[in-house]
Amino acid sequence: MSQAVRHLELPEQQLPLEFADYHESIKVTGFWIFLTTDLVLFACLFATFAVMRYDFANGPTPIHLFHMGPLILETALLLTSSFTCSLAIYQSRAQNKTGVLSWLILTILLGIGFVGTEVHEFISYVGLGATWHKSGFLSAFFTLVGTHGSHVTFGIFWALTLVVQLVKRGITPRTSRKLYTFALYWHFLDIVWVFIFSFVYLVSMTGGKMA
Amino acid sequence: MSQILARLFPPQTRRPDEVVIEIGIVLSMLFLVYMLTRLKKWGWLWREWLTSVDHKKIGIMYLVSALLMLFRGGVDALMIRSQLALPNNHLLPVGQYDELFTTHGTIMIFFMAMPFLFALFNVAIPLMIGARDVAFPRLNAISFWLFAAGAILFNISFVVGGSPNAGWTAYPPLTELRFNPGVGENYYLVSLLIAGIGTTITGINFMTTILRMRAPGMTLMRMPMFVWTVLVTGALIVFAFPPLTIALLLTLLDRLFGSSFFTLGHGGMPMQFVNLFWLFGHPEVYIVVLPAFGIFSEVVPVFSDKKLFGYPAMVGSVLAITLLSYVVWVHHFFTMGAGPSVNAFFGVSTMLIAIPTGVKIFNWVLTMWGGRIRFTVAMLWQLAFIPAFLVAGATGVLLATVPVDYQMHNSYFLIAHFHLALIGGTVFGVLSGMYYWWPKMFGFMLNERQGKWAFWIFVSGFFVTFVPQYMLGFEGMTRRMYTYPAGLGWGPLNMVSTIGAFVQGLGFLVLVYNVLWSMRYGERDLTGDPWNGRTLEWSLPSPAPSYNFAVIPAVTHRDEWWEMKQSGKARAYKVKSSAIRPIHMPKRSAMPFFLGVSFFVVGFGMVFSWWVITIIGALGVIASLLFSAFDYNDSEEIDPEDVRRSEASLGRLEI
Amino acid sequence: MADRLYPSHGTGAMNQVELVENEDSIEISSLAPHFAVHKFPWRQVFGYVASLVLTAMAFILVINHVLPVSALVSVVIALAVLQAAVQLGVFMHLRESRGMAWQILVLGLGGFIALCVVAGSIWIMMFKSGVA
Amino acid sequence: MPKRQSTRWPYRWIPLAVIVSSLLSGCGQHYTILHPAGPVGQTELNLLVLASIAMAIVIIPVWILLAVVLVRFRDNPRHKGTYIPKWQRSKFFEVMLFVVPLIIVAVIAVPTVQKTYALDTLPRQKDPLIIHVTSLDWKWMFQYPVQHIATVNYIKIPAGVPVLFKLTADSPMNTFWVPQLGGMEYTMPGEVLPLWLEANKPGVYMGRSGQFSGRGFVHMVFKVDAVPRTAFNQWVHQVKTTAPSMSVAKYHALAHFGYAGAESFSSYPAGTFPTTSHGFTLTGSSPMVMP
Ligand code: HEA
Ligand code: HEA
Ligand code: CUA
Ligand SMILES: [Cu+2]
Repeated sequence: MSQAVRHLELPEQQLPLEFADYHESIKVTGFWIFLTTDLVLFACLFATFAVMRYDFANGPTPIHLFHMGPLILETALLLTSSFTCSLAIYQSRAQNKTGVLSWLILTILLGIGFVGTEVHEFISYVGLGATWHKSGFLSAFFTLVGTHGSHVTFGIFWALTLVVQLVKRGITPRTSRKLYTFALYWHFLDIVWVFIFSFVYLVSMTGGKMA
Repeated sequence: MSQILARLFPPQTRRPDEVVIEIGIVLSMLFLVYMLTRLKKWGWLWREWLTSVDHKKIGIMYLVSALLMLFRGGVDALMIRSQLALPNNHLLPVGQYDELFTTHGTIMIFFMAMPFLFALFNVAIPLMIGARDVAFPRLNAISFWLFAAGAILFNISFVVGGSPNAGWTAYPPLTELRFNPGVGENYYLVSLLIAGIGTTITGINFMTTILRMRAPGMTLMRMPMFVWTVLVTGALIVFAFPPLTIALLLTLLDRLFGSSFFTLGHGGMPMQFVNLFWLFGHPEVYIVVLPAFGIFSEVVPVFSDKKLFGYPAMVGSVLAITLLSYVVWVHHFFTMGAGPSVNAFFGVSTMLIAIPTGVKIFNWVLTMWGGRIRFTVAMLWQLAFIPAFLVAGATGVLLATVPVDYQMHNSYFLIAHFHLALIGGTVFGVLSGMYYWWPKMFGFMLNERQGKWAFWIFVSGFFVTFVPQYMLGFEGMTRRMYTYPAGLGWGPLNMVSTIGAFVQGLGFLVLVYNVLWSMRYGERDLTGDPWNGRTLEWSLPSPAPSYNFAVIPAVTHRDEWWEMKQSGKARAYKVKSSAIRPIHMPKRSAMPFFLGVSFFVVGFGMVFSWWVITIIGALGVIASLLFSAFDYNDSEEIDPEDVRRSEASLGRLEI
Repeated sequence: MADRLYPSHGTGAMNQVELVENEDSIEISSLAPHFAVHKFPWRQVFGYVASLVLTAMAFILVINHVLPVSALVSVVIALAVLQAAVQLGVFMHLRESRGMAWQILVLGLGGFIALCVVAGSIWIMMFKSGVA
Repeated sequence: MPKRQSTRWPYRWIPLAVIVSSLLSGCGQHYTILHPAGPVGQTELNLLVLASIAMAIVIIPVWILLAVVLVRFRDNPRHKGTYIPKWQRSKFFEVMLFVVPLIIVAVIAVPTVQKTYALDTLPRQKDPLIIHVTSLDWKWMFQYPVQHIATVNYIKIPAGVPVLFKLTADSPMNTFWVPQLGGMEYTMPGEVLPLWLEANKPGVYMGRSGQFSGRGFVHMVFKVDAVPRTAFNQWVHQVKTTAPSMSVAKYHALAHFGYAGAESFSSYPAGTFPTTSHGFTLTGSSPMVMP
């Protein structure tokens, strides 16, 4: 740890709007820390799924249950929404309010599409008798994926409040900071999803025993 | 209707301590309401406290709650000890002992130790780093009210519905609905979940505050040691509470919504709860002890009139403890038999923690070496801590020795280990901190003479209580036994332990007397620096004005205030009038209080599965969140003239 | 400095405040912030394409079963980690901040703990005892 | 000030006095853990003694150092130490503070790892007796799979022969613990864990659960009767010929909440002990009725 104190490379006026206001910039730091708590939260759910992944208790197994169709659709929707969300931030840096709003609304729509597909998928499982009561494996599966899904749902409502605020107040240090933290959240959920489709779906579908 | 009443007040024999406490609580509530009404203080209460976002006031509210909970958990402990004083004792109705140790452990850890520490975080940290408040003042208030909601919910379980009774660790499948059909465990799960959210927010808040809001020039290596420990405690909280949240949440899902995580049937895996719980539980014990270490690192130099010895080593050891504490959790369940490689790994990693901890102990002693030690009450608590914690730590290392743990696990040896650590470390630490910062909080001193009486009585009772418990461990007495037969030789030692507990109780009463007496007759602290302090909080008047610093100081040294005094620059007492600018401060807000109430309602509904109530509460939560999303009017500006006036009235203004 | 806790909003108000050492100072040079500024959102497009490609690779590998299971699992995990790195670096502006980019440190610690949680749990729950 | 000096003595000596007297009284028969009756318990005790000595080497000097510091450097005109307010670093101390504890930790850690592995392997030269242990609410059921007999709340074992216990639960978790023979291990539903113990001399040893499992937890005690080999064989024969057999209904009754005395059974139904770690084929506990 060096004792030397260097200065920020950019003078304050050139900082992106989110960081221009000292206190608003602190909120970004706080939000990052919150995201890491969420990271550990998901890690615990992953761990639970990992240790319970063979506790079928005579219930259905992943090979019977999972299908590529909805999985590919969900993944595509979420990855694309991550992209549109990043474009909203790009437009906010360019001070383009309509740009921000349109990308943000597109993000919301993609998010709704994701949640809708997932709900549909869950309903079809329950229709097959795969309720979460049935086995430890199913409890862990529904809870992990469902927690992600409810995070996305929360994100959708959050984004809706942002739309209202942006329309009302335009792009200010405060609204742009809020948008920035929302984007962090959204991309973070994307990362979690990547691990879900890799660990929960793909690896289970190989039928192979993980180390 | 009668059905509802039957669920709220199931037929059960009441514990005598509950009856006394509940009557006491109801009476004091009525008295409080009466006084507030008579003195027309409702508005004051609402404006100055319930809606306050000032870290100093939030700290005081935490402190008051923690002292109340210490009393409550202490009374539980006295009941435990009374029941165990004699073999074959039947002082308590069957089954109530189980509730006692559960509520005792839970309350002491979550509703006494944690809030007591948060009280001191709030009171001291912003002042020590030269900030005007924490990073998120409103979230800070939310943390407090969520803690309060959780604590109240947990505490009403005695009157309404029944208490949890599966230990503070609440291992399933004992907590599964089938083995534990009452609402008691729901109370445990829901109240800890709610309080846990608040705690997580506190962790985020203080980490952010310390990372981003230090006064100019206060580099990392110039931060007071307490600030360092709070920073890493924040990190510990942030990463340790998610496992707890998940463990509790999944158990709650099992109980309320029929999932099969930790159940005996349906391929449930109770061991995973144990695993998750200790992923939290072990860091938790460092969460409660590291800030105490920080307090000692402030108290020792001040009362030895000497610089802290080995500051870089102190920082390094705190960081090492933090990292290590994430990779030792299995030592709480060696006997689950996860295999020799797992046990050997976690046994050795646990022992390694002794090294950085030892560095800290030696550094405190070396700080005193060559100093001029003043035996104030704050210092005495620290001095009692060292011998006690040495024993606690050494017996901890014995427990980390895997084959030894196979014999000592869940025995009274373990009980003695952790009480020596929790009381000798945490409780002595917070009491030391309380005496130390008391004048800064309230503007008057606690009487030293009475404080010393309280100290000596409590500490002697403490050793008399817990040292015999080590021996009980060697005699094979296990924890959580509501009674034991004669003839095993456990009687005499238990009797000694019980006597010690009552002596501790006496010490606590003297402490309460000390506080109440000093409120009336205590000496006022007019200097703001009664101990000849070393850090920035002592450069402020006691208590500090709402904005803390009229002008934020520029820091050039570790122990900045002491250096200022050394170089004769004590004029920092004086604030340059021209340097005062308008100050932006957060506005008080009713939202945190409202959110706390809403969470309480949600929780209460969940406990009884009365979903209408839960939904009503949830609407309150949503309303609060929406309100704050659209609330852009949350700060206000203090006029420089007002600041000048108030600084002048404190005699601190230099024209 | 006196008025820095809650400066009034809008960039206009900022110029009255001189940049003070503290909160924007960099003590740990590896945590110095970095900002990317471009005329066209190239980075975003790159990130999107990269994430699609990485995902497609994982799916194709699993559907075609070309690798033995243990290798397949490691590759899928490696792809997921890469994907996370792309999201963090490109979309989440990991290195942007005012003053030190503390989030890098915090996230690193969080990642370490997440790894301990998952790997540790799996290891512990294997119950590999030698006696039997 | 001298007065304060005198008041501090008791608090330093009380714990020490208590500890010393406890060490002396450690000879009493009640200190079961200090009187092992088998190789496992003996190994554990040896480690306990070794680690305690190592800890004493740490604790006692620090106590003395603390006492010396408090006497020499108290704020008192008569104190002996010189005042050095700015002394805050010392290479020597900083290295020593790290190295000495490291050595002590190593002294404990190495045998810990060794013994952890050692106690996880059965002594090879002897054939073990196998006993299946199931903790039920609130009693212990033991099954001898080779002899095909079962007992409740007591076991007989041959002295001098290692016994391999396989532990599981059809109830909330408990730990199986016979302090004089050796350490405890959890009994958990859905998992079968091995633990071996041996009594090297005949005698009656008390066993109990170390993990709280509800109301009747304190009654989860059992007797371990170690007898010579021939007496053991006789006992098996006697149980086989005279004791009743355990029916499925009886198993269900046992698995139900309640207490039981010592019982013996000449046989037991199949499926009452898990063959895999995925649970019983016959699950006992029926929905909760508190006794
Ligand atoms: C403040 C709380 C606190 C603290 C600080 C500690 C500190 C330690 N604890 Fe403790 N512990 C608890 C609270 C605490 N513990 C609680 C509450 C439980 C039980 C919970 C329950 O089951 O309900 C528990 C249980 C517990 C167990 C589980 C036992 C069991 O269930 O079977 C173990 C096992 O390893 C353990 C070990 C340790 C160790 C090695 C330390 C170390 O950190 C100690 C380090 C300190 C020193 C060693 C002394 C100073 C060092 C020197 C002077 C240097 C030289 C020393 C050496 C070279 C050794 N603890
Ligand atoms: C910080 C945490 C903390 C603190 C401070 C304490 C403080 C005390 N504890 Fe506790 N304890 C735990 C945490 C703590 N404990 C935990 C986590 C458990 C495990 C629970 C579990 O198994 O799940 C436990 C378990 C536990 C047990 C084991 C119970 C069992 O397993 O069967 C015992 C037994 O002696 C005990 C005793 C005491 C005593 C005597 C005190 C004393 O220090 C208390 C001091 C007393 C007072 C402060 C009293 C003040 C009140 C008065 C003076 C009022 C007088 C009024 C009347 C007489 C009506 N505790
Ligand atoms: Cu020592 Cu008998
Ligand atoms: Cu621990």
